[in-house]
Amino acid sequence: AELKVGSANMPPYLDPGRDHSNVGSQFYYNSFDVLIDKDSETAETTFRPGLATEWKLVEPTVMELKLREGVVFQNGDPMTADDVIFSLNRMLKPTFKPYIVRAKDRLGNFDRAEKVDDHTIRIVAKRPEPLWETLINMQQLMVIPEKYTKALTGDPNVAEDADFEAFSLAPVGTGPYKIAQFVPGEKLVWERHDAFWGDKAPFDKVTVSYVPEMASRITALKNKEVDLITNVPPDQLSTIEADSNLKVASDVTPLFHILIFNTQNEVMKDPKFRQAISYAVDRETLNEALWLGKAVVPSTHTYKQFGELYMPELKTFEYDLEKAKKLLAESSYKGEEIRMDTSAVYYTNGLLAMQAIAEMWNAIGIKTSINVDDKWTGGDPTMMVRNWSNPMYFADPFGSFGVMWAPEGPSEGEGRFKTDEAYAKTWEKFRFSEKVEDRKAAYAELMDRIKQDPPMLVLYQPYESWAMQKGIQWAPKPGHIPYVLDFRAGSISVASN
Amino acid sequence: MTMTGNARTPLLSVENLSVSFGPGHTPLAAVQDLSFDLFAGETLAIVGESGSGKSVTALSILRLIEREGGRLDKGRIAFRLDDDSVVDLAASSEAQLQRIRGNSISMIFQEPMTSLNPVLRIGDQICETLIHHKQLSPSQALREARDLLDRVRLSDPGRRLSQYPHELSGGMRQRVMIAMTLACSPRLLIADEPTTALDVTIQAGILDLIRELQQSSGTAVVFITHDMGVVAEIADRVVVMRQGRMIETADTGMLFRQPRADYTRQLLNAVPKLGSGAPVYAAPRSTAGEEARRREEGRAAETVLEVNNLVTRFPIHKGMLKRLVARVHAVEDVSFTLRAGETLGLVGESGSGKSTIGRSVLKLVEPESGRILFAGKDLMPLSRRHMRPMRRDLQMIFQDPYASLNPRMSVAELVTEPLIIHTALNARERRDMAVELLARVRLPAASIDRFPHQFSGGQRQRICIARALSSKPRIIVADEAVSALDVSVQAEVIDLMQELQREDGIAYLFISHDIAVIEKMSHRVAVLDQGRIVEIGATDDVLQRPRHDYTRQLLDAVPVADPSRRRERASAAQIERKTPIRPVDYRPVASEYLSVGADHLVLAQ
Amino acid sequence: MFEFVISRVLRTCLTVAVIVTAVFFATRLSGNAIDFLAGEGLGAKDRQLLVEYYGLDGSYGEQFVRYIASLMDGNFGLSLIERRPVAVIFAERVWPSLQLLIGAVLLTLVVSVPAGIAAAIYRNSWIGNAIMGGAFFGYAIPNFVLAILLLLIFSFWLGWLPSTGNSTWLHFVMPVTALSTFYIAGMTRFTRNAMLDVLSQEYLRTARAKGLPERVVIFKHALRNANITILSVLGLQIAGLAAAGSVVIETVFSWRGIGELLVSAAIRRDYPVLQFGVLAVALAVIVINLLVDLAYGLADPRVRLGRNA
Amino acid sequence: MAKMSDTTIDSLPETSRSPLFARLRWPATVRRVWSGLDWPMRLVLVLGALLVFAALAAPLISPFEPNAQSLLSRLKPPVGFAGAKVGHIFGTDELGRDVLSRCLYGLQMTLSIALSGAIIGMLIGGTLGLLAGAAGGRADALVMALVDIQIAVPFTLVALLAVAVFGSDMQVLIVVLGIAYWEQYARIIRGEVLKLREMPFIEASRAAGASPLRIAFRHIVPNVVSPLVVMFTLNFSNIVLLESSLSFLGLGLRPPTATLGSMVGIGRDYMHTAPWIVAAPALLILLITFVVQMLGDRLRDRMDVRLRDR
Ligand SMILES: Nc1ncnc2c1ncn2[C@@H]1O[C@H](COP(=O)(O)OP(=O)(O)OP(=O)(O)O)[C@@H](O)[C@H]1O
Ligand SMILES: Nc1ncnc2c1ncn2[C@@H]1O[C@H](COP(=O)(O)OP(=O)(O)OP(=O)(O)O)[C@@H](O)[C@H]1O
Ligand SMILES: [Mg+2]
Ligand SMILES: [Mg+2]
Repeated sequence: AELKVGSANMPPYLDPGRDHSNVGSQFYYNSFDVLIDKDSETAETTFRPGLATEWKLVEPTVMELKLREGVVFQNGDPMTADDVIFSLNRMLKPTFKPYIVRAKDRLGNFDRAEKVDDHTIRIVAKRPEPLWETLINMQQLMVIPEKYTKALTGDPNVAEDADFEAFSLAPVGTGPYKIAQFVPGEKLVWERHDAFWGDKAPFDKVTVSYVPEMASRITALKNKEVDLITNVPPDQLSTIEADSNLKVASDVTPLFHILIFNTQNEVMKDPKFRQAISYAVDRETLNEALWLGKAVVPSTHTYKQFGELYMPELKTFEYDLEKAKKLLAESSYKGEEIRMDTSAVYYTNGLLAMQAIAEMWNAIGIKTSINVDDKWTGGDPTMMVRNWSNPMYFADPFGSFGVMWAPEGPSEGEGRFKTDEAYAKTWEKFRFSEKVEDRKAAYAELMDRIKQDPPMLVLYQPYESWAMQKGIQWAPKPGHIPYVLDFRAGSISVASN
Repeated sequence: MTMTGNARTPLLSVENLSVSFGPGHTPLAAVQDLSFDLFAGETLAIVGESGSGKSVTALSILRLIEREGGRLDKGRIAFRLDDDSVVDLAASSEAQLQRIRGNSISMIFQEPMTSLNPVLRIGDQICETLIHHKQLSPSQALREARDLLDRVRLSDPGRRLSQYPHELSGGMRQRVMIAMTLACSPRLLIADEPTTALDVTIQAGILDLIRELQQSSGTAVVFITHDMGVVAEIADRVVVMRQGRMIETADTGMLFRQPRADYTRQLLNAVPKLGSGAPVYAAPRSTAGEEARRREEGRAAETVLEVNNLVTRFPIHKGMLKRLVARVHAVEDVSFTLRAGETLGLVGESGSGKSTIGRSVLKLVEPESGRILFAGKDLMPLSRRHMRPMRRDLQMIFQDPYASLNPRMSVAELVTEPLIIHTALNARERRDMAVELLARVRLPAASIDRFPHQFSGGQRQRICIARALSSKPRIIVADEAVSALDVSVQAEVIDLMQELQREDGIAYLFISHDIAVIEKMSHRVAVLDQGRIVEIGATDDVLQRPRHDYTRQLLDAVPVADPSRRRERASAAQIERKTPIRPVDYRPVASEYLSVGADHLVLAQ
Repeated sequence: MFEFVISRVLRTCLTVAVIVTAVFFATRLSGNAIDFLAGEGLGAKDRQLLVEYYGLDGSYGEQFVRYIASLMDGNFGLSLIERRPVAVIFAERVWPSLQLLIGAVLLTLVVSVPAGIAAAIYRNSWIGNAIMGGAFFGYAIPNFVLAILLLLIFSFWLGWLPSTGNSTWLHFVMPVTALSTFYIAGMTRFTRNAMLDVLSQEYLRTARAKGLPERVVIFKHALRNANITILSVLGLQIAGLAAAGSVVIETVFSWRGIGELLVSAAIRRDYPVLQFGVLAVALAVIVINLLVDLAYGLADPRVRLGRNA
Repeated sequence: MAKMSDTTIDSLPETSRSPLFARLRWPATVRRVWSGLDWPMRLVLVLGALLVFAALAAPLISPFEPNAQSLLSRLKPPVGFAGAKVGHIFGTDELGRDVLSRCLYGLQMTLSIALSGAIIGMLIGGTLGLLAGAAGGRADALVMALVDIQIAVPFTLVALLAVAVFGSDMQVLIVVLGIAYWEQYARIIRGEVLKLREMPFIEASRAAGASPLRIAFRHIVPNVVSPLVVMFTLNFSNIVLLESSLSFLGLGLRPPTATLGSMVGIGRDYMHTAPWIVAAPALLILLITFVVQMLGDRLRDRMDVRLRDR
């Protein structure tokens, strides 16, 4: 059987290690495996064997993993411990610059991976790690073949930069689908990997083609040119629902649309001003108007998937017009124009929300201008407000808030967010405390700091929809990171009619 | 609609033809109630001034007038076909007409330059008639076309077939047109001013050709012209038209001897006739002060312009590197003088360098060498900027009055422009000046705020003259100043110019290809051939006692408006134009003149 | 002829050199590519690391020298985003674009020339008015509106035509129609005017006076002359199409062509792709113009002779 | 002044031309011009007048603020359809703004952008064309080289880069749209000037002693005005279309400011669900281009003497 997908996005390259975008994350799970897999059926975290069949801590800083036997890469090479070590160390001890800049936020605590024997490896951390499985489950640590990669260009025994570049155009993994054809920005064709170690893929072939225009995507679906399409904005759901041959699968995604504020900008410096503009955003109305009320408006930066660390009781972000006006009056704001940067189409309803928020701010006397530009301005000192997303890279506050807002993390690195020693201390507790309660308390403390001196405002968890032919059984799974198109056995089926 | 006829019946019989243009409620009648007959083998000339309906008549016969937006209001055009059946062309179907056009009736148009399709080969254009009407195969047609070109005495007919119109000269093109019309041996040939655009020598050739062909094939000809000389040369019978109506019709001889209608008489009188004598030169009276100044400067009192050994060449560049590949020797070693109040006529064929002399003298083109002394001052070394103040005294009138008036300027602006350039005037003075100038050329003062397109051709030329007069120049170069005008208007304008000359003592350099006009206007005349003056002297001397072969040839070719003096000509005069284009290394010889009389010089041959 | 070729080549080189230089500096002025391709959440040091890795370091002058040097080696560089040779990326896109272009040009010619001729001949009857009305309409509608409208009608509602891809001729119907409508409209009007111009020429009267049927008069005598002017405009239109015309259509119909590639490269500041693209398009346009000039020479004997003599 | 001959104002004595008098005579002139027009032309003029009026009067006749949102009544259909909201005759858009009001303001914006853009293009192209034609030589070669370049570079890219470098302000957009077609003006005007240069009246004025400046400004410029005007009208509608294409590509004015083009560009996503968002501005674009094209065509026919006489 063949499945045809019309996708709103198509990545320029496919390398699970290098990529941390919401675009690529759609595709890796079908072709690559991690050592420690996760049950994606539920939002709760249940780890299960992946390419490793068992794992244990041999020391607080060393985890030993037993590798599954008989795993074969899609190019026919058997998977060995060397491949795994190569895959892990390419991220843990990176030489390739695009890996270097991405690995340290998440994988900074891991020192190296070592081979113990042909079926056993060890991962060595720098200090005791509370999130072993969670981190090993990450997309960045998916396994790729060593020999194949090194031989792609130049010296077949050395991993040059060019090898990694070449790999990202012809990626090979151990997952149930092999990438038979990949034309960057155009299409991706999967074929079943017959030697896959687990349940065989349900389709002989899956073709994902890039259909950027929304109208065209819906038309292609309705016209039966494709079986499934991604990114159906809420406003279009009625069209799909009106057609008895089609259906929609939707869910809130573990990702926050947020606004980031430049705390270092002259105009934005006063925390009161930033509090004021946060209080002035009526997120419930945005939800009601733009998301049919189906998005989730959180009170703080937290997801159900966090398990014990899910803390909806925190009230970090609230709507209170009176407070907003009061704070604004007290703040240093003197009627300057607030530039609101947004990319044109990247986030569903992104531009609409930006315009609506601008109106809300205008209503309390703030001047705004909307700057539509695909250029990333997060590191630009003139940036004031920008929309962004905080995806859940892994199911822990560290995997979402943590990655972005760590001391010396990306936000601080860009100079729009400044932490002090106290913040760093709390952060340490949150990141490395062994006890969950300690981490929880530290996180609550961090959220309070965010509330007092907001560098951002969480808007909502978007309600994302996929549309498909009636006969297809597919839905986004709560256990995955955002946007994963999981076409593995058990995740999708076609009613034969 | 066919009727039977016999040999007595005319070939073509136009009865009560009326044609009009424009919308139904305000029609403009172009031809009214016109009737005439034409018998086989006869030549009928239709004459009349511009706009009198000659062309409309011609086009009506072929029923092409509807295409131009005209309407046949009434009338019959009976035409006798090969089988002696008679059809009324006015009531024929398009299909029927297509069988007749180009087959039984063909037509030659006025403009040889634009009447041939520029993107089709000559051969193709001739052949298509043959293929269409005679159902010849392409190769047969081509052979036939070759014979036709041979018949019209085109040199190298084989090669011509594969040439395009722009590769041929005007005379050659007109021959091609004639060859085309002859292709199917038509019973009727309509020629609408077939020679008006051509030089006299070429015209003579074409006329000979038509006559000869007519004699050999018995074709009847309708010959449209406004040149009474041509009529006298070629026509058996004449129809005179005016404002769409037939004024008179008669045998050619009768008409010239005893014109009945006043209008015909006027027309005949207005025709400048060669040999009627040149004007007499009288030095202008001049003010005492001027006289004194002249004496002081110690010059021959009356010479305002002296041109010595003037040479003007145009380089021809080719390619990216703009390599010089040849030169046009447009003016070659020309010398002459011009006195105040005198007119020097420059005559010659097209391309002989008349205009270039005029423009060189005014330094509108940069001469290569020579001296141009204006009132004793050499203009040659003056830069463009330094030349500008001199232009106050040196003005020019051009051939096409419409084109030489900026369509977006009012008459007041136009007329006073030269003055404005050289003096400062306020609006009031300017207006007064304009009114005064218009009065001098006899235009109503009311026309001051109008624009050029609101005038007739003759009026426009008056505006041009007024304009030239405005800065009170001492010399006016008149380049074909009357050539575009109808004979009667031409006569008026010439009178006006002469009158102004008498009043102001202006000297004219009068350029024309029409020898009769030159004779009427000039005190002295210079005959040009390929950039050189071949003969120069007092007008009567040169025209009545020509000494140079070329002058004689030229005079010979001029049609004389007197059928009794119709001459037997040596057939097929020279038709190909001589070219002044010479290779880069060409070294012209200096002009040497023989004096053959008082002030009468002839180029040594 | 030889000189003509040399001068054309020199002119082309000059034009291309100016374009390459201008595009190089204009793109750099418009922001550092890093901020478009990998910018989010990078500290200053990491950013610098990537800037170096992508070869975006050094002054613009240095970068330009590097760029020219690699151009001289025939190396057009790697796409910053896809990390593939830009020539390869273009090679993938050329054929689809060309198909669209050829389709549009053919459709334009096939529809607009007869329509223009008819509009000229019947200029005072309802036929002429109807044609010109249609031309006005086609000229006035934004092409993406037309494209989406077609998409809605023929794919979404009627389900007759496929909406994405380019595998069968059916796929061509809508994109080619949407792309050429504007040009058809323009050409129809232009052809009409050119024909009207020619129809008033005296040589047509000559042709009619020869008794040729109207068909021959129009199609042989008139059209051949009108062609000369039509050609000149056609050349400009093809050049325009090649240069930019199709982005919108390519986007709507998910047609992977040059236009879409260029615009997305510009939006994402994929300099090497952009530079190569502009170079390629400029050369294509120049070649098209050259071909049109040659065709012009063929169509008009006056030009032909003037040039070679 | 001259005698009274016909009824035109020009021929009346100066003294009788009081303002009141002029006002009284005005309608007569208008009526005379009007009666000389055929019905399609009248229709076009009426439509054009309506468009201009609607644009100018937008602040007066708009029922709502163009940017006033009403998030909870988004995408309401026009009056007469189920679910319509009172007052919103053309319905509401994706942020609950009144489509009619946005159309009116968008019309104003579009017309002013197109007008300014067309003027800029005309000034640049006209000047360069004039220069190239009149001066010839190097200047001509330079301008023609620029034309070559302009033709060879995809314009969307120029627009993109300009917007990227200078931001998507109205001024930037106007300039970008202005330079989009300068090369057409330049080519046409250059051709006209080359033709004019050969006209005898130019030589006549040189013979009269006119300086090059006088020839350029008194003789050449007035004569290229009519082709310029024709070009201008034809370009105007092209600019309207180009602006909408740029909006489609996300290069239009920054929101919330509406142009007709940006309304269509953004509204396209709602063609399935809320077609009125696109329909109203798209129809207006159609109308503008239609009116302007008709005017341009007529003007051209008028100015081509040969066509006029047939
Ligand atoms: N196509 C036309 N439309 C309107 N009026 C026309 C047209 N052709 C000719 N006329 C008018 O018909 C009248 C006769 O014109 P016609 O061309 O027959 O004059 P003509 O005697 O041939 O003059 P010429 O010697 O200048 O050729 C003129 O008043 C002219 O303006
Ligand atoms: N600007 C120019 N460049 C090149 N050749 C020229 C130029 N002007 C005139 N000539 C050539 O110089 C020669 C003389 O031309 P000129 O115009 O003086 O002749 P003309 O006697 O006035 O002819 P016509 O009776 O046709 O006006 C011709 O061969 C013409 O082609
Ligand atoms: Mg005539
Ligand atoms: Mg001359």
